Amino acid sequence: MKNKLKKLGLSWMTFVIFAGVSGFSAAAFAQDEATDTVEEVVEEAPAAAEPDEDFLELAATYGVTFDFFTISNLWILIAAAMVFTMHLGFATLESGLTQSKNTVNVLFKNVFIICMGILTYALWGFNAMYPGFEDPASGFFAVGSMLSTDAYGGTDFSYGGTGLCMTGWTDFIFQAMFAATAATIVSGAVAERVKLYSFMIAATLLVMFAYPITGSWKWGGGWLDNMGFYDFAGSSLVHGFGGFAALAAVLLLGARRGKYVDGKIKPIIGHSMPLATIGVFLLFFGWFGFNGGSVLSANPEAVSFVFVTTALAAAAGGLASIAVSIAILRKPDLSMALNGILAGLVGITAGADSVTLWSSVVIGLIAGVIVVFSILFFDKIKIDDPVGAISVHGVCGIWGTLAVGLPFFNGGSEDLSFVTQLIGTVAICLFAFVFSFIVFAILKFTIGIRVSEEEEAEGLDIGEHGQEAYAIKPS
Amino acid sequence: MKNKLKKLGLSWMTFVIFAGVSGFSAAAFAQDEATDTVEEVVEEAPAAAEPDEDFLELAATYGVTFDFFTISNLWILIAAAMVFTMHLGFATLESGLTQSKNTVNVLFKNVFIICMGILTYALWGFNAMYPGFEDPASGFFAVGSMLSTDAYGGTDFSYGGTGLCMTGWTDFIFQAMFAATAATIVSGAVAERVKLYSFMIAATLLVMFAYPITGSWKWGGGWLDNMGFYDFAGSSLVHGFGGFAALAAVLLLGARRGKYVDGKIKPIIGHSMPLATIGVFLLFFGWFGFNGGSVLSANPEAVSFVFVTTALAAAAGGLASIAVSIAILRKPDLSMALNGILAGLVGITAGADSVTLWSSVVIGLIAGVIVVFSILFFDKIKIDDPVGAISVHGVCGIWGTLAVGLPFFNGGSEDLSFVTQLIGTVAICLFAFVFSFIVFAILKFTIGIRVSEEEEAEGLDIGEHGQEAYAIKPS
Amino acid sequence: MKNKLKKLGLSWMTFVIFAGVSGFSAAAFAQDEATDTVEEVVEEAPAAAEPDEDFLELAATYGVTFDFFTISNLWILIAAAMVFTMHLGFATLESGLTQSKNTVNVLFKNVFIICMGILTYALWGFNAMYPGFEDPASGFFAVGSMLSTDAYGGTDFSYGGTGLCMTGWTDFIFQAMFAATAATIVSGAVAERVKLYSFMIAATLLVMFAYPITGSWKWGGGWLDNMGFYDFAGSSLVHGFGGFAALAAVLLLGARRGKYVDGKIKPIIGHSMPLATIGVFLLFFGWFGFNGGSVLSANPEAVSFVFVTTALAAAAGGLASIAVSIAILRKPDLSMALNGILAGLVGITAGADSVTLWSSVVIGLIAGVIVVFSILFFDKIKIDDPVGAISVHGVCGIWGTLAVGLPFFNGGSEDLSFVTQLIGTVAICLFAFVFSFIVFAILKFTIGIRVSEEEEAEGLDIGEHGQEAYAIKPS
Amino acid sequence: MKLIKAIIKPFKLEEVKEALAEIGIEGMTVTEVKGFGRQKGHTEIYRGSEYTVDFLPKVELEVAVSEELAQKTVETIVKAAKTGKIGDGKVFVIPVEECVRIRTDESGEAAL
Amino acid sequence: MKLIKAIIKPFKLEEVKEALAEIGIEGMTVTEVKGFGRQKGHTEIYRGSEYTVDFLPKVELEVAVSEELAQKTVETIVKAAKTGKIGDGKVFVIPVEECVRIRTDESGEAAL
Amino acid sequence: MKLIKAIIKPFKLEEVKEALAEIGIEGMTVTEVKGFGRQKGHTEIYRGSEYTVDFLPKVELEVAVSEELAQKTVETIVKAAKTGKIGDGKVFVIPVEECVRIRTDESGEAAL
Ligand SMILES: Nc1ncnc2c1ncn2[C@@H]1O[C@H](COP(=O)(O)OP(=O)(O)O)[C@@H](O)[C@H]1O
Ligand SMILES: Nc1ncnc2c1ncn2[C@@H]1O[C@H](COP(=O)(O)OP(=O)(O)O)[C@@H](O)[C@H]1O
Ligand SMILES: Nc1ncnc2c1ncn2[C@@H]1O[C@H](COP(=O)(O)OP(=O)(O)O)[C@@H](O)[C@H]1O
Repeated sequence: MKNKLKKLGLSWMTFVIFAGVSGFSAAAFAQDEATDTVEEVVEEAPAAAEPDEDFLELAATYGVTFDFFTISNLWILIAAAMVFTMHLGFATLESGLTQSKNTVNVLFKNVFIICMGILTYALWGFNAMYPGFEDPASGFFAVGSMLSTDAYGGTDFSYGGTGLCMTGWTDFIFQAMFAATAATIVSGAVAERVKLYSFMIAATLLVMFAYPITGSWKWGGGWLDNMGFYDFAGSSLVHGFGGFAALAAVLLLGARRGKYVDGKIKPIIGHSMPLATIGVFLLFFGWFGFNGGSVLSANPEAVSFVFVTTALAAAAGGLASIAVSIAILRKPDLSMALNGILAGLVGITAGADSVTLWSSVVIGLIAGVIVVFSILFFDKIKIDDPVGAISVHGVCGIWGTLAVGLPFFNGGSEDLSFVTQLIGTVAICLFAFVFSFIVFAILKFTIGIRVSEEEEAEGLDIGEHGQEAYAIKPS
Repeated sequence: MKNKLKKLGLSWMTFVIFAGVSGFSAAAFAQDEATDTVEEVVEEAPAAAEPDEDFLELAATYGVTFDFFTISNLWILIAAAMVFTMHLGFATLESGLTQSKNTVNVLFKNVFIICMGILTYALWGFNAMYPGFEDPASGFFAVGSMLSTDAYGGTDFSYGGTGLCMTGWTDFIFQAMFAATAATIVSGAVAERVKLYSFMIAATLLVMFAYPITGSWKWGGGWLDNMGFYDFAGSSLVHGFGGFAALAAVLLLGARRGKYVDGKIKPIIGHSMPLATIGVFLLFFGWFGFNGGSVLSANPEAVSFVFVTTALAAAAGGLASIAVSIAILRKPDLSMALNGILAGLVGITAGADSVTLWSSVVIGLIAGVIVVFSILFFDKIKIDDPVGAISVHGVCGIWGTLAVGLPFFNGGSEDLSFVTQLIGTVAICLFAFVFSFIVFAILKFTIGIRVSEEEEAEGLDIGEHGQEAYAIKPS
Repeated sequence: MKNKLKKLGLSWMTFVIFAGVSGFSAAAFAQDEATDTVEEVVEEAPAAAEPDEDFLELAATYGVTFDFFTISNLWILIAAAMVFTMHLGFATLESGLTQSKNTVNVLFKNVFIICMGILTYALWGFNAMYPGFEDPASGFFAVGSMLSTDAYGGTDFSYGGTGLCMTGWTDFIFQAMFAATAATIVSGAVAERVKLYSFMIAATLLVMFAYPITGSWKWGGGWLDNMGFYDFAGSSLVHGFGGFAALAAVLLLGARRGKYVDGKIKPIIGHSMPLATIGVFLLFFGWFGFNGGSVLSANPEAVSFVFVTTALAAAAGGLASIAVSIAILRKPDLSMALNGILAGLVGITAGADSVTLWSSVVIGLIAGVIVVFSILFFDKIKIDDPVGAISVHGVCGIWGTLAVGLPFFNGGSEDLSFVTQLIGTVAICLFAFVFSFIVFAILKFTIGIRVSEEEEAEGLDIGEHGQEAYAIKPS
Repeated sequence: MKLIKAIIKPFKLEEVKEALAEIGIEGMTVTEVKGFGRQKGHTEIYRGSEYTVDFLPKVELEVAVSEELAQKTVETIVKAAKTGKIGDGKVFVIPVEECVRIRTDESGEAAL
Repeated sequence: MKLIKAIIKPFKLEEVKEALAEIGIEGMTVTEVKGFGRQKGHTEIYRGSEYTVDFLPKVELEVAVSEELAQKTVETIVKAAKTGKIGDGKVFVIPVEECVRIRTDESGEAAL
Repeated sequence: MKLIKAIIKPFKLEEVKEALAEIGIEGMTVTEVKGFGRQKGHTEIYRGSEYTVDFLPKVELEVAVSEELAQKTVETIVKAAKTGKIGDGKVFVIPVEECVRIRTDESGEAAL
């Protein structure tokens, strides 16, 4: 920091401006009038700290909004760290709901995804997703490129302004944490049978190229944004995208052996409910950052409202799934309760800031009902999704996006239209589906996407990694 | 946000006021004097960002305290998310300290509690707990009601002011995260034998009705508050409440079969120490939000002091329990160390902001000693509490509340009185006990509160949920 | 708070100063000119909240930097809580990578370390580490002492100023969370064979006395700082220190029985990959607080840049280790991927704020490669480190510290010199090694540092604690 | 010598162990197993699909005893493990030709 | 009576169970075991060191049957568990001298 | 044929396995079990209440061998598993009437 200060040639004048900005000169007037008493007070109170140079420089840069900018920037960074914990949530949820012989494989994929996601987003995705389309109306695809800075630490301070309220670095890291989510969703749906390297290739292509494209349509100011499509934190852009990319993969991959035998569904039971539960609680926690951070500032009203709608929808989703599982499955099913919470969270993501208070509850309740029936439905048509990712993210992602367009939920806002919402969510999910289908199809006919029957039977942990998750080799 | 801005008819005048508030006009004076040099500087430094409309509106609303309000509001929201993780902490701690055949049941109860807690608190509890008693001296019970807003996003901005420093949404979500805790504490104590549906009913009544009542006595400005009772973050109001509600339930429920046989105590060993340890670390983490957030602003001195006392008491509690377990149990007992940390945390909760620095250590040490003897004591009198919830939350909750009233700890503050503390903690714990006793008694004589002997033997996972926590059905 | 306010005799004059500071008087001018319109606006917008007395006092104390101070202080507190979660990360990582018969022991050590670390740091370490050396050039060892305050809540508000931007409490708690890390690193390396009480003694001496000494050399303004040595968040001061203290312990302790038999390496496989993975994700999460908090303010550019370099290095480290494990070990090894992420994190810690953007990726990549070869190397020379702590923290700690001195990475900064970096890292690691060697040697020849052959065979859980981690006593 | 192999309900283990101790048997080996038998047909649901939980947790006890004690041992186990409900389990008696105590090399009944 | 002890690949359990059900066998006890046999030599690497994963997960089935059914049971298991690949496992037939159903005290073949 | 059933201390497994390999035995099945025997009486404390940890972790080895090898196998196991301390375990020899290799349908000693 020291060097930079010198380079900037911070002069006394900056101080004067700053002092003015913050009312120091005004304070001086006041002091003229009441010097004695002031000194009295100062004796008792600790001395007001001298502002240091770094601070002055920063404040001078941002002007009057400096503190608000700083708070907002900090919040988005913390939100990014919270979204990061969602990757641990996915890792534990997915490994909990699958068999112990595939646990290393599930964990490995999640570890890979977050590492790959951050790097490819820096190399290409971020700049592809926020391109600043010249003509938004025709903004379909942007070319990505590496993050760049002229010099050490350099990112344009004016990057955010008070509208965005964060530095470029903050914007990048927050968005990067989202980026890998799409691949993680796919990971769960294809678990227990997908070839590791094929998955790694497909996941990379999805995160690096496909996700930024649909992202740019809305968040990059592209054609959907131009059209009035609304998706606050990504019911469609993140979850619908992931869910439908997963659906394409599962269609090409087929069900796990032994899941559908002689026309009957034979459940393959997850090996650890504590792991699955840890996963969902962490996802719930991270979602406060996911939705709360998507406010893109620390605006007190907006952030707190988003926290409330997020929590209410999640709670409602959980309760609805519990109720439905008791009603139609005759037993309170923990795994359904967990999926219900996630359904509520996915459902509220599109409108967490714009639906009315109690709408968030209704959206969550409906999502919690939908998800149970959706899981039953996909199982009935023999689409094998070990963790329910297609239902939770795909189906409830669409539900959430559409709900924002319904006057009942959005309080009759004139800016939101059901038709536009429908166009947007269909476009995004379709693109994800087609892209994923093409990628997995190419992989299927080249290096293959499914492990051998034998490997599937013995488990991917030994097959792909030569490692067991729970070594019991006594020693 | 756009809509609202328009509705508010933000005029140029607001800008002027705002500019004044923040000293823009003063800055202008300064500029007159030194225009040239200023321009020089500006060339080098990035241009000061233009404040956008949203920001101006917000700042105009809050006036000079806008940034402090924003920081404080953000902190309480983050604290709420941290308190949320405590529910995961409870879920893992409780399932770790119980048998694997009841794990799904323990996890399910915790998932249910957080969902139910948030919703019922929105429906009734929050407004019952913060009623604004007309006559505090007679404030005993307030009527709850649904959270409400006139329109989208509407909560009165002036809700918090600089005293409370948060929006109504923030206040709600922070308090909602606390609310469910009482039920979670009960959950641990009644584990491995309580009927699921009976527990769900009792937990709902506790969280929805009972907890807000005692809460309002102090935090809602009721009779205890009026009397000078002090309970910073809830040693009594949250933990004592939960612990004594648990005691009533356990008395009616009886011990687990096989725990006390022929007058001898036969420990039923928890099935996973890693889960229990994860639980306690998460609770410790969440407690920084629990206590730190209870400052209700980002006041640097108060929040940082609370962090320090919280951490010191927890550490002291852990070390004390380790020492006691080595001394009297002859072995360093991990589960006692874990309980010791929690004991320290519960103990410091009432006075985290008001005891002296080293008092926090002493309070923690004593809590860590108390908890071991309390656990031994309850076992001796055959009150079977699988996770030690009554000792940790009930007994140490009382200890913490009383400690605040001792001059030795509070530095001789004139505002705090031991007798008042005693009255308060007894009133709260007694109310919780009686309410819980009545509810569980009614349930006992209607639908029953205990699973059949057979189900208890086979495990509640299969009995209540038809699900195993660790499926090993090989496939 | 009320009492204090009275004591401070907050007078009207304070208000005037404050008003001036914040430009209230300037606002008054503006109002004169446009009173009518203002009233109009005020009717529509909610009334600007009245600043309360607490706020005024605080603002008067800090002057113009109050809000920035508050944000920064809050950030460091949150960062401290995030660093706290790293202890859970270590606990789960270490227990996951060791055998189930030693799990209680591993967990217990981690629980003990955090409790002991916080308390000893309050008793001695903090004041020893930040001594304010009179003559920095000769600042080698400082005498510690208890944290102290004159009265309740008292810590000098001017403690931080805008340079440090936090209260003394905040400084303490943030540093305290770091302090225990050194011992935790040792814990992993000596796992599965070290005598519990000997470890507890050694860990206490390391954390209480040794760590603050090397810490003071740089962060306390001692001779290394004076020399221009740079270690942003502790690649050497925390990780190198821990890694080399671990090396000394392992040398004296010897390998686990059965690890090296007849000149061949027989891996002893960790018992739970999910636990290990949870550990690494939590460490990654906590590292955002570790590095991000080390900015010691909420400076938007610096904190966000540090988040980005931290994440990029971790991701690069993970991918590099995956690539290397595929290349030379023929299989994608999950445990190596996990170590790779940690290697990247340790590597970037010294220069997270001062290397160039893409340097962070290169530093992470190289760390991810180094760590695999280092683990192989230590195994080859029969230095048995169950979790790879020496390689991850020791070797990559040195790498990270040196990297900061290379012009290629630091963008040619004139303030950073490779030779100084080398001197610093060697001095720190050597001191840690020698101190640890002496302590463990004394223990070895007195009470012994290694459990009996029999106990090692049966497991330390039963031997040291009389407790099993996974009780399966059916009941 | 005989090896008595008993499959019992897990929560009965403690009682059986104590009953055996009373007749002087102090050694046994216990395995957690899954049992499949008449006690089945309880259909459960996992994520919406029905399945039969047919592998129920049981405990398998192996006790090696002398010829004379065999009958008594079987009776003791049966008595202690009985709940009268389906799924109580079975006891099998298997011939053992030789037995060695590893620690002492003792063999035959002395090794039990 | 015989105790048929079969060590099979875990994923074959369901098929074997169903095949046994078809020949009227409805009781069995299952244990998760680790098998060591010809199917080995697949060297793995843990943190850089080679080792042989020689203990592979297997499932051990214990089925007590009457003399008459023994042969048929063995054949049924062999048929259902076969993949033809190394590591398919073994079936052992062990004499059982007595059998008691704990619930009813029935003994002999009636207890099966 | 005989089935050699040995209950040993877990950390001895590797040595026993290697000793068996040396005498040409390459197949065995291993189960994690809990043993109860003379090696008991070590009272532990859980949350303040005393209890006897009487079920200690052991490993059960099942090795099917030909008549001739039986004696040798027992001796080898006993030798390799011995620590001389209490709790070393037992070896039982149980008659096996038939043995089939699932993969090949081979039976008798050829199947071992
Ligand atoms: N033929 C058999 N061979 C081996 N084990 C059996 C057999 N039949 C039953 N078992 C074991 O005995 C347990 C109880 O048997 P089950 O038929 O359910 O009830 P019951 O013992 O009351 O007849 C089963 O779970 C299984 O472990
Ligand atoms: N002699 C033996 N005694 C006991 N179990 C054996 C024996 N030989 C093999 N097994 C068990 O059978 C399983 C399969 O044997 P293996 O030799 O690998 O292949 P295959 O059955 O095709 O000959 C082993 O994993 C082991 O559990
Ligand atoms: N009668 C028995 N039947 C079956 N297993 C036994 C018997 N006696 C001992 N065992 C097994 O052998 C193990 C060791 O026996 P123990 O009596 O503790 O020591 P030792 O082998 O030195 O006599 C026990 O833990 C148990 O698993």
